[in-house]
Order: sequence, then C-alpha cells, then structure tokens
Amino acid sequence: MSFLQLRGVEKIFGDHKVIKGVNLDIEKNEFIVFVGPSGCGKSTLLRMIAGLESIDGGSLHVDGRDITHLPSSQRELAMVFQSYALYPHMTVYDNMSFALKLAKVPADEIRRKVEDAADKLNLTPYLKRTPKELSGGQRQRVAIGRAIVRAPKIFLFDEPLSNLDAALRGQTRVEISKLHRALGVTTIYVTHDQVEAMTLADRVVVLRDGMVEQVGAPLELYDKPANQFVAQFIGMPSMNIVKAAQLSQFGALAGQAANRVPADGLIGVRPEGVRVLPVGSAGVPGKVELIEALGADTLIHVDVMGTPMISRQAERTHLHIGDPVSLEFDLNTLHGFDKAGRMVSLA
Amino acid sequence: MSFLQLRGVEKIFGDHKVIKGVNLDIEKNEFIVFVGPSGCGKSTLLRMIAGLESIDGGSLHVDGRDITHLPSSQRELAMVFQSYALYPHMTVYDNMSFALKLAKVPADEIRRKVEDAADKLNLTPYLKRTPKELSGGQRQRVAIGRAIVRAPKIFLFDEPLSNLDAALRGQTRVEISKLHRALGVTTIYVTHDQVEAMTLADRVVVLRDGMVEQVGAPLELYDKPANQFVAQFIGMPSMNIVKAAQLSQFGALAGQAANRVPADGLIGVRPEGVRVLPVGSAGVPGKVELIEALGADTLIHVDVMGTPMISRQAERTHLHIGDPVSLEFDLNTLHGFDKAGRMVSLA
Amino acid sequence: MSRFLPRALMAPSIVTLFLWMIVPLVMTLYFSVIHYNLMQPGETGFVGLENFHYFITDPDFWPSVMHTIQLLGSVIVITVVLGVGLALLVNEPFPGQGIVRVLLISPFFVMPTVNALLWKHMMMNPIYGVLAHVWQFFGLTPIDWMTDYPLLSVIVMLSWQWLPFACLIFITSLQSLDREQMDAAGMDGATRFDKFWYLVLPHMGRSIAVVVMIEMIFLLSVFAEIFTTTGGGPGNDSTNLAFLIFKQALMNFDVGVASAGALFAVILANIAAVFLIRMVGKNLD
Amino acid sequence: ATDLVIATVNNGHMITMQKLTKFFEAANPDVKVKWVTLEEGVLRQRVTTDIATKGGQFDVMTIGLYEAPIWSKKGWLAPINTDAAYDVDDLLPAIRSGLSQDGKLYAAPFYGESSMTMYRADLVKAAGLTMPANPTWTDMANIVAKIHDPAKGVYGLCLRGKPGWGDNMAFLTTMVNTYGGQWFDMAWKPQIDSKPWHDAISQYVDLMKKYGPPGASANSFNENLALFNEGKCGVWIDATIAASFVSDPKQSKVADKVAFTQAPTAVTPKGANWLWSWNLAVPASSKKPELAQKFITWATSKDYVNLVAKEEGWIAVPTGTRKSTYANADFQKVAKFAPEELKAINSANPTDSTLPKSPYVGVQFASIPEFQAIGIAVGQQMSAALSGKVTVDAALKTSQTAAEREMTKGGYYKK
Amino acid sequence: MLKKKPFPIVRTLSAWGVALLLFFPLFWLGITAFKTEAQAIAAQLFFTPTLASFVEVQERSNYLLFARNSLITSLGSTIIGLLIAIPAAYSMAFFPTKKTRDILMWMLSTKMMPAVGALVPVYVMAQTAGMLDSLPALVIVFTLSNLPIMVWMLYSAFKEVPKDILEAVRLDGATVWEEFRWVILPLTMGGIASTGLLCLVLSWNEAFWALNLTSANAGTLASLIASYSSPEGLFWAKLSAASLMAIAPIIVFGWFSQKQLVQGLTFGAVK
Ligand SMILES: Nc1ncnc2c1ncn2[C@@H]1O[C@H](COP(=O)(O)OP(=O)(O)OP(=O)(O)O)[C@@H](O)[C@H]1O
Ligand SMILES: Nc1ncnc2c1ncn2[C@@H]1O[C@H](COP(=O)(O)OP(=O)(O)OP(=O)(O)O)[C@@H](O)[C@H]1O
Ligand SMILES: [Mg+2]
Ligand SMILES: [Mg+2]
Repeated sequence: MSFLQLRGVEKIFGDHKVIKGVNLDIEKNEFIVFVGPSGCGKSTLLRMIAGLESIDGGSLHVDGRDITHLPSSQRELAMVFQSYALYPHMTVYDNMSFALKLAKVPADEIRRKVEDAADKLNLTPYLKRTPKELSGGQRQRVAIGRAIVRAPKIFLFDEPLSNLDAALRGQTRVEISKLHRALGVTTIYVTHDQVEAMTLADRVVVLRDGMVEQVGAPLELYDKPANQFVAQFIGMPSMNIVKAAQLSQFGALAGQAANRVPADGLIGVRPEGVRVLPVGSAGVPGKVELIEALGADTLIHVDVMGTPMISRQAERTHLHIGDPVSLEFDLNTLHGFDKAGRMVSLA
Repeated sequence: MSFLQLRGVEKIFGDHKVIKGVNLDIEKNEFIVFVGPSGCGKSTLLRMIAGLESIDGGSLHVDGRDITHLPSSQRELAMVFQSYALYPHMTVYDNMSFALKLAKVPADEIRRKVEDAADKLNLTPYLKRTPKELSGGQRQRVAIGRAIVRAPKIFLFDEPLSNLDAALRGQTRVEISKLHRALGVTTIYVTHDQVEAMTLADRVVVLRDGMVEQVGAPLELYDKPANQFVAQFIGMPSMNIVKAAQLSQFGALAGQAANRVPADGLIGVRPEGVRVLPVGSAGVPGKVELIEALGADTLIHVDVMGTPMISRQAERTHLHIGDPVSLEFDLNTLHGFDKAGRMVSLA
Repeated sequence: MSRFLPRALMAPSIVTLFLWMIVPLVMTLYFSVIHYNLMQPGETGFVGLENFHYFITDPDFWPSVMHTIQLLGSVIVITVVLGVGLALLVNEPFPGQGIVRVLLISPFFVMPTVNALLWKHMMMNPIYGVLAHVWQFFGLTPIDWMTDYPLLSVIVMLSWQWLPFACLIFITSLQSLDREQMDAAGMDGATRFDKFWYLVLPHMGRSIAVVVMIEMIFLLSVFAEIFTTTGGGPGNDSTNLAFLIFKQALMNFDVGVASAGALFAVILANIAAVFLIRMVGKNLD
Repeated sequence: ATDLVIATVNNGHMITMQKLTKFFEAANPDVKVKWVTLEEGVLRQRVTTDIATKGGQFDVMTIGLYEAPIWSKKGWLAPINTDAAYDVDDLLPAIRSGLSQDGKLYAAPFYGESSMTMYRADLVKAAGLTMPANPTWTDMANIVAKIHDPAKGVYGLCLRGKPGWGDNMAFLTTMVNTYGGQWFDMAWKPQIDSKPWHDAISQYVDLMKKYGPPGASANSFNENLALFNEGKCGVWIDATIAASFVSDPKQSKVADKVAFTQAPTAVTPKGANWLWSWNLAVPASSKKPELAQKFITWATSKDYVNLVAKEEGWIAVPTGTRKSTYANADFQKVAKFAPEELKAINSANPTDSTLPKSPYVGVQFASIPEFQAIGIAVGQQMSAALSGKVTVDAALKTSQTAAEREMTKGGYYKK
Repeated sequence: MLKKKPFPIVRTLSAWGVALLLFFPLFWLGITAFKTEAQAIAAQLFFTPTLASFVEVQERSNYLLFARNSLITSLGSTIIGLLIAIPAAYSMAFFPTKKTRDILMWMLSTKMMPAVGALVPVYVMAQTAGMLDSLPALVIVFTLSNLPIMVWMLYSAFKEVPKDILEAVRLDGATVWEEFRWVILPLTMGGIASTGLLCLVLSWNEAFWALNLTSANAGTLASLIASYSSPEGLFWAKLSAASLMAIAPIIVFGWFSQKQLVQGLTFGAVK
C-alpha cells in the first residue's frame, strides 16, 4: 500500500468545487511535482494534505492511517507557503529555529542546523534581520530554510523558488534534491518552472481545474502526453498544434498523420521539431511573424496560412519579421489527438 | 537629454549601503529590464524611482525635472509590487479600477478598461472576489491588472510573472509587450526569468550588490558580457569557467586562448558550446556527473579533472552517470577574463 | 508628502492640548505655593513649599501611594490577563458568539457612579447583596466586603468595568492576526500555548501597550468609585492618591494642598509612565 | 421669564418643595425655577466651589447650619429681609440663632432636625424591658444586648459607621459630648486623646462589635434606615427626620412597632442631641437677589407648611423650624414623634453644648473652616476602629495628631 | 481550520458562562429597576414588574433634558475629537519622526493631572469665559480630556495597516484625503469605531466635569445620577431605574455597533 493516498478528495469554496475528486497514490520517499495552470488548485490540494484546508469529500491516508481530519499540527509535515507566512516579529534565525525550539532540540544542534541551512541558502548575513528588512527572494529563502531544518514525514513546497534568480534557483534546486536524497522524505512540490519539474520529479502530476490530467515520469509526460492539454502545458514554448482539417497545407506532415488522426482531430509538433529553412527550400511555406533571441536559443514564430507555428533552434538567425520561409518538420516526434484532445497513437 | 536620469543614486538602510551610486539614463518609451541576484537591490532601486523609498544620495530626474524628493502620488507611475500589495477590502474589480476612479475617469470607460484588462489576464471570472479568495497567481495577475489599466508616465514591474505558469506567463508577457508598444510608456521591469529579460528588454541592466555591472541590449550582454559576473549571470545554465592555469588539460581550448588570457585569468565557454562525444573521440576526456533531461534539451554535467563543465544539447542522450566521455568545444564563442573578472578580447 | 502637511495635521491636537495643559498647570503651580482654602478665599499668601510639606507628611500619604500602585497594578494585570483570555475565548466562532460579545462588553458602558452603587448595594452588601445570598446559600457567613476587603472591593469593581474595554481592544487586534502564520506555526508543531506565546502575544503587543497606558491614566485618577463606596476607609485602607487629593480639594476645600497633591500625582504618573514605556514602549512602532 | 436657579439637597422635603414650585411659579408668572438637586456631599462641593470662586451659578443655595455662620461672617451671603407675615419669631430659637449674625438672618431654615432614639417597642417588650424616657448609655447597652438576635436577622444596635464629619462624626460628637468631652478647649487645642473621648468611643465600638450589623463601618443614615425599615435593627439612634420614614407603612415593615425616645446620655445631657438644619440662602453675588428672597420667604413660610399639608398631608410637612408647626393639632395627630423631636431640638444649644467650655459654635461640629478636614480625618479613624483595623487608643491618638496638624496649618497657634 | 472539528462545546459553554457572569450585575440592575422598593431590597428573582420607579424618576427630573444634553455633549465631543485626533494620529502613524513617541507620551501626560486638582483653574477659566453651565463648555472639556486617549488608540489602529498597501495607494495617485477615505478608513474601521465608542462612553459617563461645570441647564445624565446616588433612604429600585435610564441609550448603541467594533484588518492579500 502506498504511503500517501488521496481518494476522491474534494474541496468546495462557497458554491464552487475547486478540487473535484482527486485520486493519487504517492510512495514513500517519492518526489512528486504538481504542475498546472494558475488557479487550478495546486495550492489548495497541498494545503489539504497539510491539513490547513478541510477535506470536503473523500479521504486522505498516510501510512495506512486515515488522517482526513487530523489537525495539521499532528501531521508532522514541513511546508513552504506560497505567501511565505514568515513570523514578522522574529528574526530570520528565530523563524528558522522556531520548529526545532518547539521540538525541544538541544540548543547547539539547533544552531548547527540553522547555520547550515542559512549557509546553503546564502542567508548567513541576514540571520539577525526581521522579514521586513529582507528582499523578496531573501524572504522566500527564509521560508525554505524554515522547512528544511526539520526532519518531517512529508515535505510540501509551494512554488518555493519563484522569486530567486536563475543561479540561486539552480543552486537551491540542487540543495533540495540533495536533501531529498539524504533524508528520503516524501516530498510534494508545486512549481511553474518546467526545469524544476523535469529535473526534480520522480513523477509529475498535471492538474487542471481541480482534476488530475496525467501522472507520470517527467519525460513520459513530455514524450507521451495523455492529451492535448498536457502536451501543450509541458514544454516551453508550447507544442504547435495543427488542425487535421488544415493538414493539407502542411505537406509531409499531412502524409505522416492523415490516416491515423481522425478528420476532426489535431496534430501536435514540438517547436524543436520545426526547422526553418530559407524560402524556396522543400517544405511548407510561411512568413516570419516574430523572432525571439534568447541567447542560446532562438524562437522563430512563423505564420503558415493562419496557423501559428513556433520553431526553436540553437543557432542565431538572420531572418527578419515578414521574411518568407519554408518549414520542415521532424516526423518522428509528432503527436496526434482526437477531437476531444485525447492522444491517438501515430505509430 | 534622456527621459529618466539616475545620477549617483544611493540608498542606506541602517548602516549598510544597499544602492551604491547608480547612474542610469533611460530614454522615453524604452523597455528596461533589471536583472541581478536576489538581494542585489532591484526592488529598492525600483521603489526609489517610484518615490517609495527616500533617495539618500544622488538625484533623479524625469523629463529634465528633479523629482528626487517628489512624493510618489505626484509621480504618475504605475507599479506592480513584488508583494502585490492588493487592497484586501476591495474586490478584484475595485482593486483594478481604484486608480481610474481617483483620476475621475468616466464610469463606463473604467468598466471598459477593467474588463479589457481582466480579459487579457484571464481574471474575468474573479472580478467579484476579494484578494484572499484568490490563488497566488491570480493575485499576481490582479496586481498586474491594477497597473496596466492606467496610462502613467512610467510603468514599474517588480517580478510580475513569477507565480504564473509557463503558458500564462508567455501570454501575459506578450500582453505587456503589446501594451508597451501601444502606449509607448517607459517601462522598468524586474525579473529573474531570462526569457522575459531577453524577449522584452530594449536594454537590460545587470545589477550586483547595489551597483550596475553592465547595461546593454539583451544579445549584447549574452555575447559580449563585460565581465565574468555578467557572463555567468546571463544564460541558463551558467557559462562554464575554466581557470587559465588549468587550461593545459583542455586541449584545443588551451591553444585558442593561451596567448590572450593572462596566466591568472579565466576562460568561459557556454554550455551550448560544449559538445559531448563518445569516449575515445578527439577531445578532452571527462566523466559524466549528472544528466538532466528537460524534454527539448538535455544537460550533461561532466567532470574534467576537477573542473565541472555543463553541456547542453538538443538531443536525448544514452549516457549514464559515471560514463567516460570526450568533450569538444566551439572555439568561436569563447570568452576570456582577467584575474579581476574583466573581459579580455580573444579576437 | 511635504514636511508641512504632517505638522499641519498634528497642529490642532497639539495646540489645543497644550493650552488645555498649560493654563491649569500654571494655575495649579501658583495655587500650590499659596495658602488657598475655599472656605477662606480672601486669606491667600505665599507659603512656599508648605503645602507640599503638608501633603507629603499627611499620615495617609504613603499608604495612599501604596494603594494607588496596588490598585493600578492589580486592575491592569487582571484586565489584561483576563482580557486576553476572553478575547481568545470568543474570537473563533461558536453558537451565540455575537450575543456573548455584546454581553461581555456591556459593563464598560456603565457610569462609574452607577457601577459603584451597583456593587456596593446590590452585589456586595453583607446583608442584602447578591453575593451575601450566594454565600448564605452555601452555608457560609457573608463577607463584609467594604469593611474587610475595601481595596479588593474597589479592585473588583474597577476590573469589572475595565475588563470589557481591554477585551474589546484585544478582540479587534486578534482579528488582524494573519491566519497563514498560525497555520505555519501549527505545522511547525506549535501547541495552542506555543502559538499563543510566540505569535498571538507579540502580535497583540501594541494593543496591550495601549490598554495598559490608557488604563493607567484612568486608574491613577479614580476617586468617584471610592468616594461612593468605601469613602476611602475604613481608616485609610482604600484611600488612593486621587481620593486623597479629592478629599483635600472638595471635602477640606484646601486648594493649596490639593494643588500640591495634584502636582505630586503628575510626577508619580510620569514615573509610572516611564516604567511602562520601558516595558511596553517598543511595541508602539 | 427670568430663570431662578436653586441648588438643593435631594432629601424628601426638598423633593416635595420641587414639586410644589408650580404654585410659586403660578403666583409669579415671570419666574421659571430651575432645580439642581444633588446628594448632600456633592451639593456642598458645588456650592462651596461656586460661592468661593464667585461663579454665580446659583441664585439660591441650600446650605447647612455649619456653613451658614462661616459664610455670613465672610459676607458671602445676602441678609434675608423678612416681613411681618413671615413671623421671624416663630422660628425655633436654637436654629434661628445659628443662622443669625448681628441680629440679621442670613439664611432661612427650611427644615431642621435633631437626633433621637428609635427602637422596636415590640422587641423591647418581648425582652421584658422598658425604655426609659431619658435613657442612659448603660440602659441602652442592657437593652440592645437583650434584643440582639442575629439568627432571626435582628441586630441590637444600628449606628453610623461610615466616615465623614456629617456621617459618623455627627453621631459620635454627640456621644462624646454627653460623655463630657469636646473637640477643642478654649485654647483651640484638640481634645481627642482625652478620657471622655476614650470612654465614648470605646463604648461605641464595643456595642457595635457585639450588637451591630455586619458592614457597619460603611453604614450611614441611608443604610441604617433601610436596615431599620426591614426590621433588622432593634435600636437606631439617628436624625429625627428618620422618624417620619420609619413610621410610614409604605416604606417600613415595622411602622407600627416603632417607638421614640431621647438620645442616650452619659455624664451630662448637654450636647446629647444634635442640631441641624437645611437652610436657603442667597449668595451675595446673586444677580437676582429680590427674586431669590421672594422664593426663600415663600418656601420657608407658614403658608408653605400649610400648602404642603394640603397637597401631601401633614405627615409630609417640613419640621424642625417653626413653633407653629408643632402647635398645629393636625400635625400632632399624625406625627407621634413630634413631641420627642421638638424636645430634642429645644434641648440642643449650639453655643453651649459641651460640659467644659468650648470656643466653637455647633453641637455635632465646630463651625470653623478647618473642621471639615479634621472631622473627615477623625471619622476615618473611628471607622477603622469600628472595623477592628486599629485599636480605639491608636485611633484616638492618630486623630489627635491629625487634628493638631490641621489646626497648626490653620494658624491657630504656633507649634 | 478543520471544518469537521468537534462542536466547540467546552469553549461555547465557558464563553457563555463567563459572559453571563460578567453581565449578571447589569442584569440585576435591570430587573431591580422594575421592582418595588421592598422587593428590591429582598433580592428576589421573581416578582411582578412595575414601572413605578421610572414614573417617579421622570416626575422628579426632566429626563429628556438630561438625555438631550448627554447626547449633544457626547456626540459633539466624539465628532470633534475624531476630527482633531484622526489627522494627528494619521500623521504620527504614517509620517513618524524621532519625536513621535515623545509627542504621544506628552499627550498622555496631559491627562495625568487628576481632575480634582484642576477643578478650580478650570472652573475659573469657564467662569471667565462666561461658559459655566453651557453645553459648549462641556463639549470642549470632554473633547480635550479624551483627545490623548483617542490619538493613542487611533495611532495603534493605523499602525496595523501594512506599509505596502499605503504605498500602492500613493502610487495610484490618491490625495491624502482619498488615501484615507478609500483605504485607511475601511481598513481601520474597527479601530476607529472602538475609539469613537470609547470617547462616546467616556463622555456619556463623565461625571466630574458634568457635575461641577453645570447647574440647571447643561447637566448630563451622569449628573442626574448624582441626585439619586444617596437620597434619604436606599431607594434601590429608583436608583436602578434612574441608572438604567442613564446607561440604556449608550448600551443599546454599543450593542448595535458591536459588529463594527470587533472588525479588525482583513488580511490575505499581502504576501
Ligand atoms: N528595510 C530594510 N532594512 C534593511 N535592509 C533592507 C531593507 N529592505 C531591503 N534591505 C536589503 O537591501 C538589499 C536589497 O533589497 P531589494 O529588495 O532591493 O533586493 P532585490 O534585488 O529586489 O532582491 P529580490 O530579487 O530577492 O527581490 C537586500 O540585501 C535586503 O536585505
Ligand atoms: N478562500 C477562497 N474562496 C474562494 N475561492 C478560492 C479561495 N481560495 C482559493 N480559491 C479558488 O480556488 C482555486 C484554486 O486555488 P489555488 O490557490 O489552489 O490555485 P493554485 O493552483 O495554487 O494557483 P497558483 O498557481 O496561481 O498559485 C482558484 O481558482 C481560486 O480562485
Ligand atoms: Mg498556488
Ligand atoms: Mg525584489
């Protein structure tokens, strides 16, 4: 039996259901990442697991024990709140040591743990400050620090790195990953950052509008999205989608997919599967709409007779907006969907 | 004369200087992005421009007028706060319409503008809610909405998209960009997201520890970083750095750089300039440390006799941790730095 | 915001209060060094510090200072401690919460005189009082409150009156406590007591400071309740400084000595205030 | 219409006067009478403050027998000019002399009182005793001991205990007087540590401790009246005015069981009954002296007594001021306490109320400005002694010191 | 908060218990007012109510005049007080200087002189100004003596407003008045209401000045009580009736404003 079991979990705010029957099994020591559009219910679900929101339907078991109605103080969790929820009148040190102090951990051990965490989070110079004297990112790090000094049964992280710069985010991500491996604590992690989701997760849970769309290993979701929503949600920029009805304009693409995808279905192709060639080359003709040079990559937005396509390439481009181009597609990584958005095998 | 001029601007909190003499000229209609490590002073600088923090040294001019000590209510700015700062007692609609109401904009125009903004930000269903009934991302969008309904002289955004999912972030980014083009309002934008910085900015300002490290167009920073800090800060994952002293181990790399970089200098090479080849190929030998499959890209961390190198490639890999590999470098995109980290031309 | 506006906004309060303070103060200073008995108003004359001498050497003086401090201390402690407790008790919803809150704050609306009469006659009277009946019901000899525990009786009355005030302020303050912080503390393993001690109490710091200061000011000058109930007795057992001054001014009509006493009270109040500011002051910003 | 502002005490007779003002207003249509009714202590504070600072808030003031001579001596009061109809000679002499200065009347007595003993005839009889016409304190001690029965809710003796010169000290001064004591000797030296004081106070404390009700040290007239009306007191010695209340069946459960006699005596009958009156006076600073005079003479006239009798009955007329009232047959019929009251009042002489000669005027007080402070301070000590907080000796000693202090401050003699 | 928590029975019972206990004296006062004098003293719980005491009180004194005076003076002083105190507290809370705390202390210290000590000076002042026994005099005195307390309470209420909300409103281009009207006022309604109520109650119940500065025209209900406090005999029922009439308006008002009073800041949008 799995460690954490959610069975038909529901949450109702006022008169709308925000979590609509979530079933989920999480194994001991697993690292689970929740992703989903803003407002889909990630925080709510996390807070329900934490016992901060009542569970209006269904049940929640940890280790076989029904904890649906257990108060959060008895659940042995550590959580990083999306809004931080720091104690405003305590210093950074006190914020981080609070839980340990309550647990009657010896003073020198507390000091060691807190200083250790502060060091990892680059917070050492700020230990004596109160939250209001910190920058946004520093506050967020205190929130993380407050959670990681503890050794709970379950770690809950709600967008913990959103306010950190790329370098620090990478560094902290590595620390969280290390911590997870070292302590082997079951961890649930909410993020909007695809890199975090892909690199940290054992399994990713894609939520949409209070329901689970797909659960799977990161690359599984990327390569075999269960439906159009997941396909478009995972991967940045989003997967290009072409209506089967318009496929006739897409040359080779049409040939590959035509017989498998229903006439009212869709074909998806990832931006890295789209190559922009000089005009006149064999391929589908289009016009450059926008060019975004990201440094390492370049995103080229091309309009193919009304259908927008994005190509991502590693090289810089000399094209300009309005230039006519030809598009070539990588036919091995196409995705097919039926009218309802469900995946259709193209193999 | 430029529109917004910062001259030796300083800020002191207690007994440490947080902003250490910033000089900056911003033209009318420019889109400026501030980037920098967490805690480097981005928010503080923004808040000084907004008049929310006193300016302890230097001066601030807008349109030739000294506004160093002008109260913020008279500066005609709109700002998205890092902490949102929504009015807790007002509905989303009221939050967004408040400034317009104060400006005595006719009621129907207010309605139109707010509904328009809400629509762009996917907030329409939430107009009647109060902030505490919203998810984190929804709150952030309200904060954005509150700013963009107005037509100020200057827009200030402090990490406005940090809590949005990738799709929504892309979409909102486009809206902000459109808005900027449509209104032509000078905009200052703080972000940790490299994609935002690269795609939105006319010029990027890299801050570090209260000082400006470099100002320039996005690709300029990427291609010609003024120093090691900027080089490593811009680009994700960070640029690989090799000490000149260790160059002997790096074969071709050594040959290219040896005569230009001082003996105590450094050589930098971007991850996309590092190619991982099967062991035995011509190249520098190393060992795989970690593999991160991000979907479209794969990051391979390789250890070259104690120096960590990251390679980024568009293809999936079959390598495993511990596998010995050979590395090859793109010699055209090397960066050289002297001992102090200043850029050295390799051309 | 220019520097002018904040000052302009404060000016009306400061100017009026200054006048309100300075004129009586100067007159009181003047009265305190002359002989001035309302029964013999013509016979004034400069007497130097004699009035102070008489006030301070009054055998009731030191006891009254002690009583003032006891009264102040007990009522403040009782109202703050119970006030915090009650505020916590009624803060979270339960059936009839609104009515309970209304009942709790009601005693505050009672006039001091009515309060005193109510307690003296209807509650604490050893023969007819409700408390006497309760005592008798349990087969006990009713307590003769005003005689045997005069100061305690006054403390009870004043606490009854000021508890709702403290309670009201604390309830308001509790409303602005951030729920997420409490949640966070819960997850940190904080018990109810921990939450109270480490979060709620610091959060209420400013309110407590305000309640303490305001009560101090009012309790320092309590005399109506004492006048109506115990008359400061038996002996001087319930005489406080304000009552002593009242006695000098309006029972002995000795304005000179009363003025000296009033000045002394100002000094004492300032000393108390400085102490309190030390204790609670940092909660103010 | 002209406003006439009258400050008065909230006693029953004054309330009646307030109600009957409409007759005065009817007779003087251009006058509107406004009442400020206050409790005794507060009234004294108000009028003293006002008259001393020349506030001029009141056109007519109700003042006591204590203030009248002090204020008139200072010229704060306007003399009362009386006509023949007013019949100044009808006023009881003891009271009149207390209110006059150099033959001129400075305040008109509205009602007067003395003190006497009220007791429960039924209980005394049940105990097989009789109350003498002029009881001594020894008699009294015997009687209260016998009728004291707290199990049945009856306490033998109710006396004033609440501190205050008009409260416990009014009674205690009469007791000291009859034990042969005085406040000051002819050199204005306080006599509180003398033997008569010691004897009187010891007796008082002893009796009250043994036979008094609980909480006695907070009781004054009102509290004792309530107790007596409830049937909880066997004997009560207090103001004669109480007589009409305790014999009023509407208020009193024991109206038919109460009897009256003179206040107890000990060494001397001198000063055993106090003398008090509430009087109406016009402050010298009044802006409407004629009108005020007019009202005062109306309210203290014989006609007014008759008016009250007509409107409220003879039982409600203000007593203690006029011989004619006591001579009235109708009055005698309803007021069975009247003879004792008149006797008590007549026996009181403010100018000669102590066995040794005294320099001050007043039976239960000394009419000097310093007396209030002294009376209050001593009253406090007495109530402390009564409650058992201090011994009688200690209380007297402290009192003596306080009185000496006050007199020194008042400049009566050098230390 | 878990919704399906067990019914908070212990809390409910204890809260009700304490509330009833604290309210009991008032309840007793209330019922005594409807008793006859004899019943009043006998401490009975069951009796046939009578309005006799109320009638008697109204007969003896013009209740409406006193009530009107109370209303005018307490409302007047509350309104004027708020008008003066709010700007001061606002300025001190939001534009603090090094002297702010000293000013606060000083304000409070103006209340440290016992009223009795200042009686003669104030009396003389009022008399010189020809304002004895006038409502304006009472309004002024009440306002001034409550002002420090009001500034203190308002200061503490304003201090609770999160700084960044203020910043947001300033950036939105609000004038000082708009900032106050639309953001600070709604956010601190609870504090302002408690302050107003406190001032109202203090003025309503103020007895010393109400008694000493008035005679026939400007007396308030608190001074009315003084004429019932110790008449000859303990007329408890009458006293209770007068007291009830004196405090009823303010209690009823307090009950109705209860909701506003306990309303604190509503947080949730501040990260
Ligand atoms: N009130 C304050 N008192 C003292 N130090 C402060 C205060 N506010 C900010 N600081 C410090 O000033 C520095 C700059 O803060 P700022 O908020 O500008 O950083 P930032 O660049 O916006 O960081 P982030 O990306 O984390 O939001 C930080 O080191 C912070 O700790
Ligand atoms: N107290 C509340 N009352 C009513 N609706 C609420 C409340 N709290 C949250 N919601 C709604 O529930 C939905 C889910 O909210 P939740 O905070 O779980 O979203 P989320 O997935 O965490 O979003 P984000 O990524 O923006 O943080 C949202 O649509 C939100 O508006
Ligand atoms: Mg969320
Ligand atoms: Mg910031």
